[in-house]
Amino acid sequence: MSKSLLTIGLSLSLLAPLSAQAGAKEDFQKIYSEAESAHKNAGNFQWTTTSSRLEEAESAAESGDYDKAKAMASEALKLAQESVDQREKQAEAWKNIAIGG
Amino acid sequence: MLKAKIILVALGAALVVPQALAGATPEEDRKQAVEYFKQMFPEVPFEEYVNGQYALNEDRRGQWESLQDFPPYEFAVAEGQEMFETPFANGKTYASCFENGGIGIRQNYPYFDEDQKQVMTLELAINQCREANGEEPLRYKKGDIASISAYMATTSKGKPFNIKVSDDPDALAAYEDGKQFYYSRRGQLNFSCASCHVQNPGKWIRADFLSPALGQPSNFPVHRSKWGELGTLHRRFAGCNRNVRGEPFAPQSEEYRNLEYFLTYMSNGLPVVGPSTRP
Amino acid sequence: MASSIRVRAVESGGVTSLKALVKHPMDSGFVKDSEGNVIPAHFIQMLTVSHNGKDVFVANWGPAVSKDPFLECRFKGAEKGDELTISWIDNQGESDSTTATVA
Amino acid sequence: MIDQTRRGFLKGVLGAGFAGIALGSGFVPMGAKAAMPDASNWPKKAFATPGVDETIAELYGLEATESDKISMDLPTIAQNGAVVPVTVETSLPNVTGIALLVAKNPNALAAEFEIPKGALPFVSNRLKMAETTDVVAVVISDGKAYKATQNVKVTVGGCGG
Repeated sequence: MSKSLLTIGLSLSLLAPLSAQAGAKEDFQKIYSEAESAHKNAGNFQWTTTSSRLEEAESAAESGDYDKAKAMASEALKLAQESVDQREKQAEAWKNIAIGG
Repeated sequence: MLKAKIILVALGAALVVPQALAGATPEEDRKQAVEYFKQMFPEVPFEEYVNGQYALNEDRRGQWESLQDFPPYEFAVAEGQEMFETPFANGKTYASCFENGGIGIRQNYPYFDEDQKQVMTLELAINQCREANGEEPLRYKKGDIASISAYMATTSKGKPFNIKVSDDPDALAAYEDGKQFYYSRRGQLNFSCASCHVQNPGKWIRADFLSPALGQPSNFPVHRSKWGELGTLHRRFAGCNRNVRGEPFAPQSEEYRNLEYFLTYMSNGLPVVGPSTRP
Repeated sequence: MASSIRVRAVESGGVTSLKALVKHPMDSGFVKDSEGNVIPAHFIQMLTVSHNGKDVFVANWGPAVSKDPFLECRFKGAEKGDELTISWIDNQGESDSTTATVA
Repeated sequence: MIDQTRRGFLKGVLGAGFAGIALGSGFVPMGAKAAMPDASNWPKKAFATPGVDETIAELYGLEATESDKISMDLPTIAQNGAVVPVTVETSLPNVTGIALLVAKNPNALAAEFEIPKGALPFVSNRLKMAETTDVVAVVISDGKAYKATQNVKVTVGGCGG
């Protein structure tokens, strides 16, 4: 094996974690902004659990832990989407249990 | 936003007019609610609903009664009276802002203010009175405003709630908005106010005993052992929302004022008994 | 400032029944505030009820008595119209006293 | 052993303390009395003792026997541990003291009442308790200690912040 190939191999292996890191940050930012907009879209059906995941994601990102930040943002997104579903469903569903209709 | 809501409600009203007899008006809603609870608790007299969970559970009632001969809110009520009677910097008092000098009027709140086009709660009126007289508004959840509101409630003790939803479509829209809020499931736990207080009153949820919807606002402001002090109805709303993991609204937000409007209308005919004590 | 003590005393059949409520935080010293600092113990240690200069009831309280403490006691010897003195002192040396007329 | 010695020693001190109070209340002039209660005899050590029997020994220098002549009125399930109403009444004769103890509190003694001649052996108070616990009422009658016990369930309740 030539020396240059080895060098390339080595530098690639060194670079890999760095590029993964860069990817995690972008992934986080994308998921976080989706989560944020879904949370907003929940209108007056926002969940406190979404808010707290968003906060945790933000503080993890601030400390550079993008894996955790991404995980928290993903949870926030899932919760926010459920809260949007709840809002949409309740627009009609409340009438089914309301006394007097 | 408000306009859109009005149009929607107007549409809704147009649609339900033919079924008006099936509970389309606030008064029909209220009558059906009274009937609903009468069937659920045939042995509980109507007037008892002001006592919430204590109307439904004897052991709890015993503990509550033992607090009543010297309730822990007595100091707050006395302070509320003192504040109510103390003139502002301009020499005027709260009495100048209210009908009958603010005495014996609790049962008329909240009402729909036709000029401001919004639900006027007693606490909002207290702060508007302060601001009209050059004073800083008070914070809405506890403290001075709860004490003043509690004092004003004592001057109305026993007077039946007389909440009016006029023909003004905005008033009806506010009522409907509050009604929708009460029955909508929210928060991660997916509970509505009604899940507990219409569908399951008289049952335990963990260590708490659920009160019926009827009469809920009539004992506020309330001294909760948990708080160790008086708190307003909107403080309680926020706590309930947070309990089901739903983001609470600001006290005196449009959401909570409309909710209070609906909920108090449901208690029409029941007397003002506030302040009271709760766990 | 209004008194920290509210009292009702009613005589019936020779026995006076007294109920008192005192405004006091009764901090146990075991609770932290919202910033995580321990709230120092602050509680009433002694409350006395006296009639004609003589103690008719004495309560020694610790921090396990509830906030805004309540006391009910009964004693003989007082008549309607008599004056009772209710006084307390706490662990920080604060105190208050009030009088009440037997009804 | 050490513990017993300590108790024996304190018994003596406390005995003297109580005699002091009894004498004091007889002779203190009216005016001084109304001004401010004298808390110098407040039983500090008894209020800092864990355990029911230990506290009774510390407070009265006595061992309490069960009595069915003490009636306690308190809830079986407290709606909030911060405010539990407790009422004690007894038909025992010549009562000079009543104490309320909460077994599971960090220090058991919650309140101690001196019952001068003329006062009825009755008291009502509101107490804090952190968890499900026995509440013990101690009554000093004819110089002897009697007690009654009742359990209170304390749940972390109070829906809504």
